[in-house]
Amino acid sequence: MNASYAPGEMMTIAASRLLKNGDVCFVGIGRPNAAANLARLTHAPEIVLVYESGAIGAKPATLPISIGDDVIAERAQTIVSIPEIFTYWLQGGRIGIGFLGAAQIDRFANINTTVIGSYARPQSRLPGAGGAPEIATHAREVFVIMDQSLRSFVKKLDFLTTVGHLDGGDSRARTGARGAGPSVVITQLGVLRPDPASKELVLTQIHPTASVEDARAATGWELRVADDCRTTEPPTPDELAALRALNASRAATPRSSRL
Amino acid sequence: MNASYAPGEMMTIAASRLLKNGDVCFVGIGRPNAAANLARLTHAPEIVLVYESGAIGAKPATLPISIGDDVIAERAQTIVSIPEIFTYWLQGGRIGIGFLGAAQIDRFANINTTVIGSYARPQSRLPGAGGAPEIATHAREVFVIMDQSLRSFVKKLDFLTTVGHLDGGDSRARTGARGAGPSVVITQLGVLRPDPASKELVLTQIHPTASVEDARAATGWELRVADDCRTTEPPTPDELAALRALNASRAATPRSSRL
Amino acid sequence: MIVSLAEAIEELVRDGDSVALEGFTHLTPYAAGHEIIRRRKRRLTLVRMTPDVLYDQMIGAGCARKMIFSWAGNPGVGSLHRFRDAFENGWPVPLEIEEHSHADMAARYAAGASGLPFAVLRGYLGGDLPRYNPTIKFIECPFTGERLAATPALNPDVAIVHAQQADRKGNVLIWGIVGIQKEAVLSAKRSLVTVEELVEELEPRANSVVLPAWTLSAVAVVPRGALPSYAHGYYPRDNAYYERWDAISRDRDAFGRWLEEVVRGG
Amino acid sequence: MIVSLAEAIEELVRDGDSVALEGFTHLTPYAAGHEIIRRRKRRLTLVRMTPDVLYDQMIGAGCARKMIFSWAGNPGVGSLHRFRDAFENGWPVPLEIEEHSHADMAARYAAGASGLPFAVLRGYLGGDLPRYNPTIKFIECPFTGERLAATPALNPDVAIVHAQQADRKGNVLIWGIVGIQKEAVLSAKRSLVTVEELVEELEPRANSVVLPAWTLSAVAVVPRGALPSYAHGYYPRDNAYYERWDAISRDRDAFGRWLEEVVRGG
Repeated sequence: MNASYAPGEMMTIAASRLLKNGDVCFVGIGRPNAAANLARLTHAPEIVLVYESGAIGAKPATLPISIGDDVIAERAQTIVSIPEIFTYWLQGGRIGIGFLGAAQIDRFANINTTVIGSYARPQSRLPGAGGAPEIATHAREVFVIMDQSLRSFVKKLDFLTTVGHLDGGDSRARTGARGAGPSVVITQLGVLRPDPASKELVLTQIHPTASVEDARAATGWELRVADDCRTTEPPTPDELAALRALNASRAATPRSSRL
Repeated sequence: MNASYAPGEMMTIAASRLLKNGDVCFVGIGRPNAAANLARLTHAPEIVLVYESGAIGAKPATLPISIGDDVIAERAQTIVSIPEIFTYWLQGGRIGIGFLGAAQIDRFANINTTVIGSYARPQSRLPGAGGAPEIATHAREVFVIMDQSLRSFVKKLDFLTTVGHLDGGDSRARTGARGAGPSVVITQLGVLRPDPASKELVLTQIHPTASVEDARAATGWELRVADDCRTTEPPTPDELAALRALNASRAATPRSSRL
Repeated sequence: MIVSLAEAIEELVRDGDSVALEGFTHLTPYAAGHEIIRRRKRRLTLVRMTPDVLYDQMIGAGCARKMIFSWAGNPGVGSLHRFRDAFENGWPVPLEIEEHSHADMAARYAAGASGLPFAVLRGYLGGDLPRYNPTIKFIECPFTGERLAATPALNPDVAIVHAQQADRKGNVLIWGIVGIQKEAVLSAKRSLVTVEELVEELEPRANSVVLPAWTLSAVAVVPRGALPSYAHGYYPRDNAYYERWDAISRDRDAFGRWLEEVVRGG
Repeated sequence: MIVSLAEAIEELVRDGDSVALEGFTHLTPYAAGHEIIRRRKRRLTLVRMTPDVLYDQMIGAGCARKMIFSWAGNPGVGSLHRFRDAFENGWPVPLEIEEHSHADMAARYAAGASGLPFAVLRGYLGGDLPRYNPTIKFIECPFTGERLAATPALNPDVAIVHAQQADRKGNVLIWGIVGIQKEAVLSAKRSLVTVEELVEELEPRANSVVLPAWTLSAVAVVPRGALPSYAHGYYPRDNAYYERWDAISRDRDAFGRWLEEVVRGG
C-alpha cells in the first residue's frame, strides 16, 4: 500500500521522526501533541512525554484534545502540581525537547502567540503566552511545528511572545537563557534549521508534496535554502496508519448537552 | 485517686490545657509533642497537629520519639514535602500556635538552641535552629515549654537563635514578623506571660509543687510577678492517667542491633 | 462549613473582588461561575491561568472589569468572542487585561500561598510581555548577579475550585490533574470548593491533594458542577459544548438568549 | 542504572564533593554512608537538614571537611560527639560548619531543584544566625519594599537517598514521610537512590513520591539500607542503636573500634 497523504500528515510524521526513544519532551497542544504521541506509538516507545498540566511520563490511550485531558492523567507515571512542573521539571533543566506550535515566527525563530495587529486593538487576538516562553527558555532544544505561509512566516512579529534566537548570533545566549533554543522548525512544506553561526532559519528539507519555490513563496523574508537541501522521505504506510489511527482515537463525545 | 505527680508532669499538663479544640498547632519535639498529644487525647480531640516533617492532621497512636516517626505518618490527614510545610503551611500564615522547646530564654522570650558559650569554642553545642526561627516568626502565637533554672532563664542569651519579643515593646513587630510572638512560657515551676506593653515575661501562674520564690531563684533576671499570680490547678486523675499512658506508649524497641 | 452554592457565592464573592476560579482543563468550576452570573456580581477581577468558556460567559454577562491570565482561549476551538468584545469594544463593560506566562502565574500563586510578596523566575528576558505588563520587573540575584524576573504574589480575595469529594467535616479530596487548585485556595483570603459528592471517609490515593476543612471558607455540594469540563472518575469533558459555544459567543443576541436561560436558573 | 552500592559510591562520590545524604528521621541512607566511610572518601562537604548519627560517623571517620545543616543532634539522645570533636578539636580533621534554619535549607534545596540561583524567605530578621553565616543575605521586595532573607540555592555534587522500592528500569517510589528527598535528588548534579527492594511494578499511593529513572544517576538495591533509621512499611527505627551510639561516640577509642568493624565490612 502506498497511500496518498496530506501535507499536514507529512508535517506531523516528519516531526515525529525527529523524536528519539528516551527523549524527554515537553509537549504543547495541537500538532506537537500528535507528533509526540505518534513517535511514542511508532519508533520511540520509551519517549517521556511531559505536559504542562503536571503529567510526567504520560501514555495517553487516545489522542488528547487538550493538555489537561483525563487520558493524559490516566496512565502517567506521576502527576505533579503546576507550580512543580514549571519549577522542578522545566526551569530545573530536566527537559530535553520543548515542542511548540506557533501562530507567527520570524527568521530567527522567535514566536508570536499573543496578538496579530496591535496589542490594544488586535486584528486577531491569540491565546497568549501559556507555557511557551519558559519552555523555549529552559528546554535543552526546541522544536517548532506550524503551518508555513506569508501570514505566519513574517519579517517582523506583531508581538514577541517567546524568544527563539532573538536577533541571531549569540543574542539569545546573552539573555541568560540556558537552553540552546529552536533547533528545528517543521512545516507542511519542509524543515528549517538555524544556521549554526547566524541562527537564521535555513530550509534544509523539502517535503515530497512541495517545492523549494513553494517554501520561498510562503516565507515573508528572503528564505535561505541549504546547498544540500534534501527531500523528506515520504510517510511509510506504517507511519500513516499509526497517525490516522491516532487522529481517529480523538474523543468524539457524541453526548448531547444543554448550553 | 489523687495520685502525687512530678513537676514535669504538672508542666506538660499545664501546657496541654492551653491548647483548645480546633487549634492548629505546629509541634516541636520533646515536651511540646507530649503536651500537644495529651491535649488531643483529653479535652481537644479535634486539635490539628502539624509536624515539620510534613505531616498535617497527625494522630499518632503512640507518643513519637522524633518528629519524623512512622506513627506520625500513619494516621496523618495528609503528608506534604518539607519545602511545602515551611512555605504553604507555616510561612503562609496557616498555623495558629507554634509550640517550641528551648535551652535558653531571656526576659523577652528570645530563645537560644544553638550554643552555650562561644560559637567557635562552645561550652555546650546545641542542635541549632531547626524549624524554630520561622515557627516563631509565622505562627499567630508561640507557646514555649522548658525547664526553668539559672542555666536556662538567662539575662543574656549566648546566641539568639529564635526571636521572641526581641528587645521588648514593638521591636518584634518592627522586624516584619507577622505572628504575635510568644504568648506563654510554661515551666516546671509555673507559667509566664509577656506584659502587653513591655513584652517582658511576667510570672502569672505558679504550680502547686513550687513557690514564687522558687521561680525567682530559678530566673537569671529580676523576675516580675503578676499581682494576680494564681496557683495552677493540680493535675486531675484523668489528666495524669492520660499523660502516663501516653508516655508509656513511647516505642520501647527491644530489638537488639549490631553497632 | 457545608452550605448551598447560592449562599456561598452570596457570602464570599463581593462586587469589586479579585476572584480566581481555577482548574486546568480538569474540574473547571462552571456551576459556581454561573451562580456568580446569576447573582449579578460586578466589577470582578477575574484571575486564571487558562480562562476559557467560563470566563467568556462571565465577561459577557458583565461581571468583570479586569482579567489576569496567561492563556485565554476555547481550547481546540478558537477565540473567546465575549472576551474580545469586552476588551476591544467595551461591551457590555470595558475590560482591562494583565497578561503573564504560565510559569509566572504558577509562581505568583505559589508565592501567594507561601506568604511571600513576590515570586522569582527565570523568564521573560528578551520578550515583549514585560513591555506591556508593568507588574513584571527584573531583579539581580544577590549571589550570582544574574538577572531574573520578579512578579507580585497573587492573593485573590476569593478562590473557587471544584473537587471530586468532601467529607462531612468539609475536608476535600482532588485527584487526577491537580493543577493549580491547591495554590489558588491557599493563596486566597476566602475560598469555596464545590464538590461532586459528600463521602463518609476520604480515601487519598496516588497524586491526590487533600485540602483540610480548616483551610477553606465553605464547601458546597454541586454534582456535575464542573460540566462541560470533566471530573476525573465522574464524567468526561463535553467537547460538543465547547464547539457550540463558538457560535453562541460570536453573536451578542445569541449570547443574550444563553444568558437569559442561565439567569432563569439553567 | 541498577548497580551495586560499592560501584555506585566509587563512581559517583569523589573526594572534595559536596554530598547530601538526606532523610528526615525516615529513610536515612546509612548503608550508603557506611560505604563512603569504607571507600575512604575525603574532604567532603556534608549537606543535610538534620545531620544525626550517620554524619557523626562519617565525620569521625575523617570523610568531611565541612558540614552544612540546620539541626544537628542524636534525636532524643543528645549531642553528636564526633562532630563536636572535629569542630572543636580538629579530630581527626578540622571541620568547618555553615548553619541555617530548616525553612532556609528546604528553600535552598527547592531553589536548587528549580534551577534558580537563590531562595527567598521571610526569616532571620533579628536573630544571630546571619551574623555567623555570610551566605544569608537580605533583599528588598521590588513591589512592597519588605526586607526578606535570601540564601544561595543548594546544588550538591551528589545526593543520596534511600527509598522503599524501585522497578527494574530504575524508577523509584518513596512513601510515608517524604521529607526533602525529592528536592535533594533534583537539586544535585548526580544522584544515587538505595532501595529496599526491586518490584515488577511500582504502585504509587497517597502521599508517595515517584522519581523517574531518568532523573537519577544510579539505583542500588540495599535491603535494610536505612537501619538504624526506619523504612515505612519495612522496619521500625532501632532506637537502641541511637542510644548506644552516645557511649561509643564519646570516646575516640571506642569509636575507633566501631570504625574498624565497619571498614572490615560491617
